[in-house]
Amino acid sequence: MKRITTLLTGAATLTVVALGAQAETKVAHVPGGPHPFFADWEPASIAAKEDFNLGAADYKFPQKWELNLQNDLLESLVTQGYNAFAIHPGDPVGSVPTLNELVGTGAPVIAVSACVNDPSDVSFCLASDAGASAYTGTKHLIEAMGPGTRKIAHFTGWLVEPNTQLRIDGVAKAAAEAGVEIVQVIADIDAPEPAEEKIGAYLAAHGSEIDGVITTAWVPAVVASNAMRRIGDKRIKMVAIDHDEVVMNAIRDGFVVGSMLQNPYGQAYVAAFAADKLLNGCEVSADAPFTSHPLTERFIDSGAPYVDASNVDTRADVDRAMTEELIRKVEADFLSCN
Amino acid sequence: MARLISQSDWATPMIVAVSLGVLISLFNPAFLSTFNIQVLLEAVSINVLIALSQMVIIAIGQMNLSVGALGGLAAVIFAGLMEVFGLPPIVAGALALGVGLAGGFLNGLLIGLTGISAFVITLATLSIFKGLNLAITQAQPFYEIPDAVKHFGNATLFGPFPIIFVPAALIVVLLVVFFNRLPVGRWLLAVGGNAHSAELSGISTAKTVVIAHAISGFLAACAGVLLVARLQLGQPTIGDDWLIMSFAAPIIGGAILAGGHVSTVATVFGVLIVAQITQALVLFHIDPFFVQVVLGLMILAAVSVNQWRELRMQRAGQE
Amino acid sequence: MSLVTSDARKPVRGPELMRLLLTNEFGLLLLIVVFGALFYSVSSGFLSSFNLNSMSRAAAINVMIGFSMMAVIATGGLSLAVGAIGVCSAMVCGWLLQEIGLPWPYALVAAIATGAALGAINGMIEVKTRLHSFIVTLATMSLFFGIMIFLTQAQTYRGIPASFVSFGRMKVMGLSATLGPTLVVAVALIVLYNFTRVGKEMLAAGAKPQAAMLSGVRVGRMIVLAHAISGGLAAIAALLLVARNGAAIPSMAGQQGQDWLLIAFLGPVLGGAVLTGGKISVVGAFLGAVLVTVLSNGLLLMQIGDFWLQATLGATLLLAVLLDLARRKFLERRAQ
Amino acid sequence: MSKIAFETRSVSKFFPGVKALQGVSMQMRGGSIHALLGENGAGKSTLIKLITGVYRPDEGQLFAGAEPVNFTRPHDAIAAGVGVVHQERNLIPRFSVAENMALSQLADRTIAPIDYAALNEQAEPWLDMLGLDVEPATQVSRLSVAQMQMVEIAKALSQQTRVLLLDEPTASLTPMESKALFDVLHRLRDDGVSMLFVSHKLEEVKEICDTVSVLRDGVNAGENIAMDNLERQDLIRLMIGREQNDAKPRHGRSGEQSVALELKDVSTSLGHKGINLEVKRHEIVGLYGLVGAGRTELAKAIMGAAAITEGEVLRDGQTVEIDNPTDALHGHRIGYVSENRKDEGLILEHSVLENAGITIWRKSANRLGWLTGASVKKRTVPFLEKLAVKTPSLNQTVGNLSGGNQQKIAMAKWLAAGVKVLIVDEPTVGIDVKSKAYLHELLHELANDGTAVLLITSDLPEMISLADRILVMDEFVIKGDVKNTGDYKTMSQSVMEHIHHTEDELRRAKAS
Repeated sequence: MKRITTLLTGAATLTVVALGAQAETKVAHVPGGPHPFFADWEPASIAAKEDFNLGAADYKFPQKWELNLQNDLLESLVTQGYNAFAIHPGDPVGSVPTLNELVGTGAPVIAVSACVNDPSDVSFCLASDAGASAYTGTKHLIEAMGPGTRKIAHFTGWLVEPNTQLRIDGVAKAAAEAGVEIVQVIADIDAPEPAEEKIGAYLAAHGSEIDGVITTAWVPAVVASNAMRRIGDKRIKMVAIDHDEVVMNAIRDGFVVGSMLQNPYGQAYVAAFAADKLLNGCEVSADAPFTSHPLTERFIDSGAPYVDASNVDTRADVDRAMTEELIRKVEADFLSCN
Repeated sequence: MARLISQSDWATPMIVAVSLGVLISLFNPAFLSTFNIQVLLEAVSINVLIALSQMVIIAIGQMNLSVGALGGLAAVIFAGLMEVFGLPPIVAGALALGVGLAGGFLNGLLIGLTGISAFVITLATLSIFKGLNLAITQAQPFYEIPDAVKHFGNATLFGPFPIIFVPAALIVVLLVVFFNRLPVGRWLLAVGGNAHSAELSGISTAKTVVIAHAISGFLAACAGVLLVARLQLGQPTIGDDWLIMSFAAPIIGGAILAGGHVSTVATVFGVLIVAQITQALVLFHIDPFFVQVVLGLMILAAVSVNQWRELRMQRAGQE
Repeated sequence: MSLVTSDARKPVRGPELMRLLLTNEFGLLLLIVVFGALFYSVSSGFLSSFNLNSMSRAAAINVMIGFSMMAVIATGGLSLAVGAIGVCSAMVCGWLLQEIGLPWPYALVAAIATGAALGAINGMIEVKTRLHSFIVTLATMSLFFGIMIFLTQAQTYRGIPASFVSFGRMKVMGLSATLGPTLVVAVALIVLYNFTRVGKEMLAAGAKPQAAMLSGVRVGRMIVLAHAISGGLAAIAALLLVARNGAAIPSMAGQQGQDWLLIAFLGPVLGGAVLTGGKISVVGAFLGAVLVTVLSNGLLLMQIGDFWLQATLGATLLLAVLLDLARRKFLERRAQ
Repeated sequence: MSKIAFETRSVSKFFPGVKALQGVSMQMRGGSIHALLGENGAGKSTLIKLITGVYRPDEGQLFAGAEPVNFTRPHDAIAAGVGVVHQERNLIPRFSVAENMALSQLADRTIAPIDYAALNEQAEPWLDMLGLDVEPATQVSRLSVAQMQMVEIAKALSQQTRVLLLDEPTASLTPMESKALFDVLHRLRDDGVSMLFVSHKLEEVKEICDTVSVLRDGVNAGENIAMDNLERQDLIRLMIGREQNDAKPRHGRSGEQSVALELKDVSTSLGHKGINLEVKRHEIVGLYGLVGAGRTELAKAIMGAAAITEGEVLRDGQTVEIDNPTDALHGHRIGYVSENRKDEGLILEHSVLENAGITIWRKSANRLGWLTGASVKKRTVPFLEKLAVKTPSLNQTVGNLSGGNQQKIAMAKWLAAGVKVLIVDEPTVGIDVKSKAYLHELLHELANDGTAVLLITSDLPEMISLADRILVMDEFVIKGDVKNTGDYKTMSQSVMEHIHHTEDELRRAKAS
């Protein structure tokens, strides 16, 4: 831990020396690929440019969800003159060398909405804890199902994505604690066609045997919400993830109990703020109160607010309050500026 | 009758598909539940269009890599026109199908006029179509799908028959007629079987190629539009995963990649085989980490049975 | 008259030069230069040492992936499983390094052998069942990738020696050191297909299996061998990616390794390989992959609206192919 | 004399660097059969392509009757009543006989549904007329080569053809089938159809044609000459510009030689039963039979491409098991020149050197498998030169060469490999007179030098002029063994007796 902090401080210092305090900040927000989850990143980057008086804050995304494409894009952005990065890493390990390379050019890099594995040169990771969020979501589901012997199914994303494993573990942990049986995990369905086919087939054959559904990836949440609406009897309880309109509407209409949010807008906005600070003389505090995370020891939990029918319509307020709280916390506790 | 079955090119895929169904339902009677059949038919309805869209191109001995990109483009155009311009579904749908037709037409024109391999051309247009999709959607789904369209994509006609089964079945019937009865359909097979002699008989290869690609584009667009109705949203990722599926079903159905021989009915059974395998994996609680392995083995098994029978028939024919 | 040797040796400069200018390889080179100049004039960063390094590294991997597909195309088949085989081999390498603690040279050899073995399995299934390689590799793609995911539980191996990782970042004369293995493989393939019996027999088997068989070529063996070579090359490509990423990651080639497919076909096909087999060009495949890399890198730099990038890439690709066609038509007409 | 049905007046056609035709004139008259002769490369195919609208002439004019015509595409020619039976197969294998025949009708329509019953009905009379006993609904891929040829003729005739071009129509037909074809052609002539007949078999040309035009190097070497006044030698002189003698029948010296290849009671997985056969060194053994008699299949079984299920194969007196052609070539020095040049004999898209060298790569490579062009050339060029292969360079794609040159290359690769037993399957199909004579001489020479040759051919004159003994095969069984006396009449009689005999048996068997 100490070694890492030293390294990090060194990198940050280098940055300052190399570029001087006058450098105009050009932040690039780079997601792993095109995905509706990042819809709020673009307005967030525009707002950040205004609010923090940045030289540029642009949302740039790889044309496909492919690690190599993201790496190519990041390298190209350096060539284009960007000097600060807020990145959703395509892979927690595979992205590290490229991110280190970016740091090597003097640019601060913040992992946003997903973390990279230690050791790495990124300043810190700003995200919701995927495992914890899945755990809490499952808790909410268990609560909604009420007492008795209960069985649930878990629909999740690509197995090759490491967060998937964290989520599977999180769900399993919550279920084990409450004595709930997970009868089926269906994975590799974070694309509309396979999700539709497999979720449909599963509910058709085994729908009567389960009491609850937890989804921990965007597309399965959307497809399963539609399926719940279609079944219509609201017997099976479901907790979703993220803020797709379909999911929100299903919550409003009572087909879905609630959803675990990740506040992508706030994450991107705050990351731009921190990156600018880091480029212009600030460092990550030596005694920053990082929380623990399976991947990294420099993790800032952006929270995983839970929405249900009661607060679904005021979701924007929830997000805004959280963003403000987060920015205050980052500035006060995690950055030290001279 | 027995002779008819044993000699027609769709017999083996049919036998495989039916026995697979029987096998699955023996182990899990829920497979034959109304709801499950409905889900199966929904999956088949759309996948059939994807597979046929590729099959039309296989018929002329080419490949169309842009099937998914074009279908996806049509899908988001359909959804986008309804959400952004508030067009009625019929108009939006017609325009989306028109885009598919035009995109396919463009493919065909480029291939027919330049003589560059279809593989290269459709690879390039794949990028163009997908790029247009991203440019239109900015990677965000369109959500405002009218209820009528949602209903169309999710309701059943009677029993387990979903409404979207109707257009799929209609297209299958049309294609069967097209390839077996219409001169223009025979052009495709003639060009695929022996382009030189087709040309000598006065069939224009370039024209045939354009027609085939236009049809392919149209079918891909149909699949895209139906998928929007079924998913109830215009996902920009629609079509990304179609390619492999689009080839697998026609080939399981016995289509020859070199061209000149395709069977619409066999392709339908090919789709059914793949859909049943996918369903079985879910039904039997296969460990998610093991799903891929089983899928690979089952595809191999399904085609091996087909191959084995074909070889036997060949041998029998020789004696 | 028996022409045989006399005409061939006549020093006819004009037609010789013309033939060279008409080659596909020359066309690709020309396109690379033209587009390179265009990109440089728009963004001087294009030839900056940072960009040259990242571009050459991407090219090294893309070329290798293309070679892997080309080896199978030579026999008239195709392999959808190149990505899956590559990832499996990389994971074997990662496992041997991290869990077994094998010295890295052994791990590399083992990984390449794994790739070759998996490729050979494809070849053997194809020969034994007489199924089209498309369908065989469609199934084995799922199979190999599935077994890998099952065994590794999708975990990443990051115990990669520092020397190996630093190789991924090393620069030689401004270009990435990863081009080294790619160039070595390219030379080896040129030798294989032009100066060895096995290479020639593979091409003959691909062009006309029946004729090759009756001329004493063991067609089945050649098909298995071609798949094995393809698997080995896929493994090398994956190892280059491991060096770049500093870890063996199951998702490095996307779901079932499908992310590799387009680039795998693009290089050889642009390079003039005939998909029905028997005709390939190593240099062409190399230049084809480089052209694609240059185009995608250059377009990124031109800062075309993000959302239009892919469409522009496709259109540029189309333009490149059409320009090449026009060039050849023009030269042919002049030659008359 | 009857009216002119079709005429080419001083037509020329140029390709980049090549004058394919220059100032060629020819008149075809109604109710007559006009022969078009010339060596391969003389311009016959180009002329046919001009007449059928595939190419357009660069100079000169075509006339249908007295009308000048300009065909821009094949369809125009068909519409003007010009039909053609091309040398290469031009049928769609997966289509039925009737549909293939009606293909050009289908090209005119788009969406009016096809009435297959009507097509079948339409096809029936033409098939009957040719005496072709197949259902119109049969898929073409199920037919024999000869039947496909007849279907092509039926197809051309069915298109209201008044001018019919036949490019090597008998190349793959047996004498009996050819005979049947000639009857049909005579009947058509009596009906007033004008026909152009292209063939390398001069006996046929003499027998059936009324007039002849000869091309040599793209120009007229003879124009509309009446056949009556011409002898075979005259035709050859016109074609090649000098006299040429046919190969004389051999007088084998093989009596006392050792047996190089022997089959004892061999049965194969392809259906051969109890085959006994021996070929001595210095000997040419002919294997005669109709198309489909099982000759090619037997050759492939000997080569190891099909399994031998019973009996034994002896090579130089030793029992051997040949598992595959690699084994046959490298282990036992047996070679096979395929009848199917396009698919089995050569790799058309590869170069001359690659094709000629394929059998000796293994020999030429060093221990590391390294192979240089020079070492392959050293072993192949002498044979290519000996066979007088005409090619602009060794890197030329074989597919661009004439059929004769292709066949020479297919032969050269086995000579280069130095095989001791050579199976030659239909070596001269579709090959011009000069190349044919060359190949005949070569086979003689080979046998004289000690090679054991098994010759498969359907061309009886060729068989009689080459073979020492003739085995007759029918229905995958050897029916007779005839010593070649060299006399065509008696030989053809005794050979045919064996086959007719079996046909009678067959008929009796069916009747009972």
